[in-house]
Amino acid sequence: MSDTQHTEKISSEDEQRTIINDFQIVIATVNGTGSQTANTILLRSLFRMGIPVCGKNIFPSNIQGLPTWFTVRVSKDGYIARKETSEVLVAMNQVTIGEDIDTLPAGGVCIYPADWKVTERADIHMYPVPVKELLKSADVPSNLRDYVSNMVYVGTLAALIEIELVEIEEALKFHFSGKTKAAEMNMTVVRAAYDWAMDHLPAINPYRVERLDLTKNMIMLDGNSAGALGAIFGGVTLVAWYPITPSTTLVDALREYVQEMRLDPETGKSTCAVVQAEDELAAIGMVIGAGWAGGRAMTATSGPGMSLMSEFAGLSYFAEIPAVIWNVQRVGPSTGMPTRTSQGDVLSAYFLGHGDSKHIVLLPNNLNEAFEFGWRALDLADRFQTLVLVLSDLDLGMNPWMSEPFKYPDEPIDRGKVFTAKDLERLGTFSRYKDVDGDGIAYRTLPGTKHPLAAYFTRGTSHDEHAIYSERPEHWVANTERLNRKFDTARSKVPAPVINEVDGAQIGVIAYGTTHPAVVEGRDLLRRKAVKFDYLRLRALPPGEDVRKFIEKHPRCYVFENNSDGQMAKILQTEYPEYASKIVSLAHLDGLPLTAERLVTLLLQKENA
Amino acid sequence: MSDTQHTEKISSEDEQRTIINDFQIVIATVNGTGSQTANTILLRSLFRMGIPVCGKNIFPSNIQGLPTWFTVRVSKDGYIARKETSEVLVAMNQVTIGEDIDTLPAGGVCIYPADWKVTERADIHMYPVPVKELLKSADVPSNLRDYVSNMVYVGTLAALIEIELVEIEEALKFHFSGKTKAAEMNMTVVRAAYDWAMDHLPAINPYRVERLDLTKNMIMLDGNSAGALGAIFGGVTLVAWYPITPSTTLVDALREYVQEMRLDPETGKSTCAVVQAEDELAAIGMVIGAGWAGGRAMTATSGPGMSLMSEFAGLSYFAEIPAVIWNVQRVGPSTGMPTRTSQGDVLSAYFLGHGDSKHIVLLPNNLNEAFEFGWRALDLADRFQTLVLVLSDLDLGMNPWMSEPFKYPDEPIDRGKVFTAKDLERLGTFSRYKDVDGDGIAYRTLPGTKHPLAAYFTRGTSHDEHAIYSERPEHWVANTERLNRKFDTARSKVPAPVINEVDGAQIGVIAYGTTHPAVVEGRDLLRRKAVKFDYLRLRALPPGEDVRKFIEKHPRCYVFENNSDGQMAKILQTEYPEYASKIVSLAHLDGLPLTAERLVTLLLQKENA
Amino acid sequence: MASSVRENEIGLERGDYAGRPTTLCKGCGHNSISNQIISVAYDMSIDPTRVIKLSGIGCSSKSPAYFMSRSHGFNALHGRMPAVATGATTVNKDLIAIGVSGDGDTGSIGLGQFKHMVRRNIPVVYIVENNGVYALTKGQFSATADQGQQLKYAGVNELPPIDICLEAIAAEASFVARSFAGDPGQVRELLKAALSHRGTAVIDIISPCVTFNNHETSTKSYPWGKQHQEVLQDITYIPYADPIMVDYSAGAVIVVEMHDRSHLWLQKIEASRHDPTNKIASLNLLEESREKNLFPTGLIYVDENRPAFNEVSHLVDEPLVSLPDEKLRPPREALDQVIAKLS
Amino acid sequence: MASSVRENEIGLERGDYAGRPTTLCKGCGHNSISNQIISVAYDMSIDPTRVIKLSGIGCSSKSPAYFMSRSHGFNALHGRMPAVATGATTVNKDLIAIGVSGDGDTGSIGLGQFKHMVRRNIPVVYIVENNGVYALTKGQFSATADQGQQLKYAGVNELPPIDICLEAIAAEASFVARSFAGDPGQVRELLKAALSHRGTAVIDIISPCVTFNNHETSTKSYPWGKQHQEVLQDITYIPYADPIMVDYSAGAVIVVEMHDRSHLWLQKIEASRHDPTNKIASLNLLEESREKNLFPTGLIYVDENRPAFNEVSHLVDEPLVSLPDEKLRPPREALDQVIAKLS
Ligand SMILES: Cc1ncc(C[n+]2csc(CCOP(=O)(O)OP(=O)(O)O)c2C)c(N)n1
Ligand SMILES: Cc1ncc(C[n+]2csc(CCOP(=O)(O)OP(=O)(O)O)c2C)c(N)n1
Ligand code: SF4
Ligand code: SF4
Ligand SMILES: [Mg+2]
Ligand SMILES: [Mg+2]
Repeated sequence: MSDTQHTEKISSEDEQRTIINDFQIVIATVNGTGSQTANTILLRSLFRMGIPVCGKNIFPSNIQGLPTWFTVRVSKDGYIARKETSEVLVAMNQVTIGEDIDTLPAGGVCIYPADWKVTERADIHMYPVPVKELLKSADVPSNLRDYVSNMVYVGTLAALIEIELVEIEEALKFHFSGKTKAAEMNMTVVRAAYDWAMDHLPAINPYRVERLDLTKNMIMLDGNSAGALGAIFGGVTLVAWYPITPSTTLVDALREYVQEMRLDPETGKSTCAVVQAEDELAAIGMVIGAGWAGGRAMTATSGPGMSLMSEFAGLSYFAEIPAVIWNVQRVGPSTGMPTRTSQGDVLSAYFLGHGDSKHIVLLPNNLNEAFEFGWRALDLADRFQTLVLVLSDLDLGMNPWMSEPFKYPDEPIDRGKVFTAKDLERLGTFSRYKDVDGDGIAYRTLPGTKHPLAAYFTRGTSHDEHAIYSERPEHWVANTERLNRKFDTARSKVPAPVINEVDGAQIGVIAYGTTHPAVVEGRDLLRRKAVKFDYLRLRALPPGEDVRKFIEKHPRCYVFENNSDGQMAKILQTEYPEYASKIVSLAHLDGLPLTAERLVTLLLQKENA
Repeated sequence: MSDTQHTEKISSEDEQRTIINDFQIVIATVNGTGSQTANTILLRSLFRMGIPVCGKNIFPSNIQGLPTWFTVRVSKDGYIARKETSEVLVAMNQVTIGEDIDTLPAGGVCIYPADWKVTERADIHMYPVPVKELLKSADVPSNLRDYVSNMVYVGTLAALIEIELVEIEEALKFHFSGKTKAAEMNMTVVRAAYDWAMDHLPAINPYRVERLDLTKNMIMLDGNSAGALGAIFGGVTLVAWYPITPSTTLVDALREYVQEMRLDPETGKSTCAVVQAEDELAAIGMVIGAGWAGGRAMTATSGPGMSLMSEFAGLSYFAEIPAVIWNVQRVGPSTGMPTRTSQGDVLSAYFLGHGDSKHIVLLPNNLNEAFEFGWRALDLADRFQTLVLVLSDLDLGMNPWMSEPFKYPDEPIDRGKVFTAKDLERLGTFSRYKDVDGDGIAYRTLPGTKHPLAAYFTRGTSHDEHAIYSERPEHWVANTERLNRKFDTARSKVPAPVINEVDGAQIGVIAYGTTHPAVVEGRDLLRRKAVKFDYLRLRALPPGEDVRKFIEKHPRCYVFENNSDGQMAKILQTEYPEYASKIVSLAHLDGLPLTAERLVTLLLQKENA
Repeated sequence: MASSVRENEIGLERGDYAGRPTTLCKGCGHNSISNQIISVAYDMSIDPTRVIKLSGIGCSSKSPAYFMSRSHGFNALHGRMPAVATGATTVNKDLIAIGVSGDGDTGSIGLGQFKHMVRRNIPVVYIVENNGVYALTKGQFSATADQGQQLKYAGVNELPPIDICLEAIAAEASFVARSFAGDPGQVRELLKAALSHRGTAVIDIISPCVTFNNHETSTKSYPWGKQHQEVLQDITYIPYADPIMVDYSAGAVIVVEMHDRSHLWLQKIEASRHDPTNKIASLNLLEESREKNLFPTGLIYVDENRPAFNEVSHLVDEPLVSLPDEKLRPPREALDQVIAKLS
Repeated sequence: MASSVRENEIGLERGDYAGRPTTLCKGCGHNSISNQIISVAYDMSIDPTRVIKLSGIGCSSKSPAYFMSRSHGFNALHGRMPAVATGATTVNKDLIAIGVSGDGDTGSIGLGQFKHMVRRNIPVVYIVENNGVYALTKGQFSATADQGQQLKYAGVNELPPIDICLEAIAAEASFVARSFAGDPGQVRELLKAALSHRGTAVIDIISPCVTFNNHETSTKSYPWGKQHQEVLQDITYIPYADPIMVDYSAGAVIVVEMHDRSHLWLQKIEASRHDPTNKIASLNLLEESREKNLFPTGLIYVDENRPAFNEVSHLVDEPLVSLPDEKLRPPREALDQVIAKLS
């Protein structure tokens, strides 16, 4: 608990102010108590009311008993970045309640169990709620009471900030898809709490929601599920993995979607193998084996797992075997903070493995890109016969996001350059590592191809065009040059950056992935301070000509990213040494998603320095 | 065999020309036939004649039956870089003899077995030698004949280029230390061949050696042995490793030196454990366990092994545990060319592991530094409580080098900041990760410290100053800032670069490790073309103020390194983005050590572009 | 069990062996095991400053934080504790190493290191808190999960479980036991024996995960364990007893003399005539149990003659970490000699 | 053996099964094994384009380059071939996988993957060319090196060897055999049986390294092997024979029906009455051999009832790699449905 003193009263100004659809709620609970259901119900009901929302789950790396927070932001302006401060607190954790209350701004609102002793703050609205009594009075079997107790705060909040009960009911139905009993029981508690609150809580409440029309046709999902769906529609045939937070739910989702969409209708058998490996070395090994044999194969992991995949990454690069790694990033180095978000694996991903290896990296920023890169990564891996890393993160992967609906892939599945037995028959010759087309990409054959010319020998050791082992300097050099040519070909084939220029912009901002929402919001904030910037959102590495031109054009380019060392800034500095002095890192990492407030502060500090 | 036509005759000019102490011999043999003994005998006898020599073993990644070459350069000017062309060929491999002969310049000399059919070249001196007959006539037991047959070319060469027989005898004695019988038997063959050559070979021989006085007090050894010796004198207490070329001989040497110098005189028991681990993950794990417990621990590996050590590298960095990895680099990516040299692991070593990890890297260039960094790496690891990587390479590690004698360490063993039970008694408090001295380095206690305050909990997860698990953003940020402070402290404590400036230099050259000899020689070559450069030889990362200033001072700095992607250039570009445009990579990798000729070509190409 | 205010032989109270408050679930088997470790260390008057607590990653691997805060702890990497233990105990042979791992940590990602640790006979009490799932990552099948079992996301487990004890014996383990977190008394006696053992003491303890795998049908659950546990012997640990003739064959008692001269009295239980000094018998016991889905607990195999790794490493008697600089850095003359030979 | 010009059933000559010229040492056991693979594939009329040759890193792991050049080969990473085999055979069940590994590749760095491959019963003929050393790195002790053995740099090996076959059985292997490169006939029959097996067929072949470990005292040498080999059975492989009653108990012959309906006739040798369908007997045989330093060769254990991994993976019958795009990418409506549910 905290020592801070809050002696001021709520100002009369505050008492009258009403803030509609523009605030943040934080729900502080103990993990393992089922609050996640309540929180997503809240989020979804607001979303159903047409109000742009964003939810962030800030949870500990354990199973039960530790503090956890969930923030729900509503924003009539459509901002979906986390905010630094929440105005409404649902304090359901006795251990942190003191601290939690301290974080509220003056005029804030706090709901908490009536039977807890807390140090009151005069400058905020404190509403004790008789949680136990409400549960007792509601008609809930006693063994399920714990389970539904969180619905009390849902109901209370609904009354307080005016969430429509019907949308809560719909959200419950969605959540318990099919299980009407469960939905109804929860709704009973919600109603009881709602009624109690309407009767007992004073009408003084500055923070309210009102129906809008801004989420129509939109969907709400987590990025891991979106990525999984993308892979499903990308025709993935093998997923090998080893569980690790925060990537686990990607494979969980994928397994479910396989059952839904990738079973043979006649036999009920699957067209996609999901193999839980014994560790990450095995997971990526299976992916490589499958990719080599012609499978569309991927794994999902996080930092520690990616480190373990280094040696195989080099093999994929050098022996030219398609493979996809989803790295849902968490905070490193080392085990770090397994349940916090970061963009800290960019540098190691790009150069994963010893020697001169380097890889295609995709950087999804939202659900749509998670979906799109889900299939596109498989295409690119097959096209370039190489490892493709998709760098998502905990924020995108595990938090719920609203999004435009996914677009069905607008390109056919790309299996890359593969010679069939027929091709061989026609050609009469085959050299595995020959640059036939001048783009650095050679043709391969798949094992099992029924032709005496088809076979070649795959190895991580030096080889000539015919895949024969060779230690000759000229073979090494020629092969390296071709690999580099291939990498350069990729520059214009990977997803291009999204560039957004504005009149009168003086500076450039570069960001990628989940720092995007903060940039969007920060841009508006800065505009009010007469600072305007052009914005380039990177979506892939290696960067192409667009990126070079963007940097060239601006006297300064600030790179925002969620790590400590400014990894993408470093990468861009090496890609464009001629402009390196203009590339300024504004990296920041504390485990939480970037906020617009911090972005503005960081940028102004540099600009005014 | 080759199609090249050499129709010209040896010019009379060539016939008269005599080149003394300035040429290169190449001995082409089949591996597994014991030619290494003969080659080192040759090298050492020349070295004993006071002539600067350099030997390079270019061998295949297998045990027996494939082509292998050994070049011996003699240089009155003291150059010890490999040369592109050899003037004298000992052609003892029937498979490659055609090609080998083709590589000779006009006027060159070729010795080969008389019973092989070869296409003669008119523009070189071709000397068939009756190897079989000489062996038969020499008094050698028939079962040992194969074994000593290589001495035939030693004797022939001795006669041809005028190596003093007495030095060959001494070199043999050195080689067979103690085993006089073996030495004598070999000498018999040398003499027989020598006598035959004196009698039968024409006197026309342009390439000769003459005694000089340039190797006095110098030693000859391989870098792996030098590194091992350094570790021995650094008080290493645990070496855990898994065999991999070209690092294996480092541990082989170390085991021998332990037997020589690190046994308790009374009990004959060892003060250094050498543990052959089951793989590299285990090897580095053992090192980390030992370093944590207060041991002075190291491992030796190469690229693939280092990749496998990534996850533990991050743990060492983040949990702050001393550890030393010797990476004797070979050509990557992947398995690459296991018996060829490169500097291709610089970038991955510096950033080894996911997240924002980064490491101290030492870059020995010669035997003396291999020795010095052998002990200093252990000191730095203990001082900074972190991973220190020593990046040697196959060229330094496995080839024989001449060198000044090693300097006995001029500093006492540094065990870093360790609180003993006494300290704790005195202080009454202990916080494992507190920055007491403001240099970012906290104090640690060793397991077994007999004090109730001594214990703390080591973890790869986020922690506060007291080593207690914490997910608080402010703890994360504070700890990261301290780690960065520590890394910055290291900048001025790691071996400083060696800077060599000359009057009238327009440009800067940066190199490190085994590219150094080519820079030294290339510099002289360029001077003759009126191109002068200042030279900075990096000896460690992170770079310090000297490096910044050097780059600042020059309009262009060329970075020479033995990899494809210009990895050190990239690192410097990210360290000094303000000067990145001046940092120009002249990287080149084909598996062989850099030559002055290539360096000159690369530099002039850029300069004149 | 001793009352918590009494001091033990080295003047410490039970509370001095406590760890930080557990953050594991209520009822988790792992907590019960931590408590037994505390009791045993206190009872045996073990100096906590000599103890190192090692682990990998997992709920189980968090345990070392929850016992003996006066001991140095090391929560290493997933599956890599064996290597860390090897390094630490090799440079400091005076340390008493207690390792806590999970079935995922040991049986999946760590299987290779586990086996090689056992093969080297690294001196460590190696506890596997076996719950048949990856609990910390929310309940996937581990390598010891029951074949045919169904879990929420993972579907049906089609693979046979590996047996940690069998794996240990195959790798020439010198001490192998199995127990059940629901039988604290047996856990304690086995821990005492393990702490007296000279090499790796593997204790595979079925330690139910109440959150993800405590269904009655799971062989890693409390109900199943309680119903099926077949105790092989009544074990009594006798510290520093007088040498007693060891008699393997006759009678109802087997006495095993530990390397530190303490003794184990193994009172045979009628149904089982298991001789834990007979390796083939131990293999058969385990394989039979696997085939018939039995749950025998107790000391499965012991061999006090196999030396520990640091005993065959030819190292000086003093711990390497305690050697003074003069013993680590050879004198100047030694370098001169080397140089003389090389020039 | 068939003469080399005759065509086999699918019209190929023996030469069509040849590989590139070996670069291994003359006399290396590994070369002999490559030759037997060539012979067997030719004799069994195996379509080389269906075969994949997989390996790790080592002299042994180079072997796949030296047989069957018409088959795709993959020289993967050190110790990681099992994972590669798993991936390849899972996406294409029509492939016939032949893996060649070494004792270092399998027993040291690769032990974990080896065991998990066996546990999954991945359909691969997994040959360990066991010479007791890391040959390619010039002769260090591997995990199967003899205890007490002395080598040049490594000194004396203080650790007990692991037994590849015992490890396989502990991991629930379904086919385990041991042989000797000096007994090409037995190697051939075992290879044939292995190629008919439905899961992982582990064949641990003592394959002497003539350069680093062929001393008479080494249990991995030709002389030792020749002296000590005890053949367990005379094995005759009978392709596509009529169903025959399998009789394990009586008489001198055990007949094992393989999953592909071929049969193994195991003619018992008087001294040994080993029943390779009895797992406990197999464990005992191996443990006894280890204790007494015996060298029994032949089929150690077989279980044709255990399904291979891809049989329990619930995959469609067609190899996944052959599925047309329509079967891989769900239709537009499927996505619409998902989206409808999410909004
Ligand atoms: C390299 C790596 N991969 C994956 C993980 C994620 N992970 C953490 S604990 C765990 C499984 C733990 O299972 P177990 O050892 O049985 O412990 P339990 O939680 O069941 O006690 C996994 C997969 C990790 N921390 N590191
Ligand atoms: C990650 C990695 N570590 C080490 C090596 C070096 N290495 C190559 S082969 C080998 C040992 C091979 O031994 P084994 O499998 O027994 O094969 P053999 O050469 O004896 O046939 C080692 C350690 C490597 N290639 N990769
Ligand atoms: S999830 Fe299971 S193993 Fe983890 S703490 Fe809870 S009960 Fe224990
Ligand atoms: S070194 Fe040994 S294993 Fe390698 S090829 Fe030669 S004989 Fe065979
Ligand atoms: Mg578990
Ligand atoms: Mg071997």
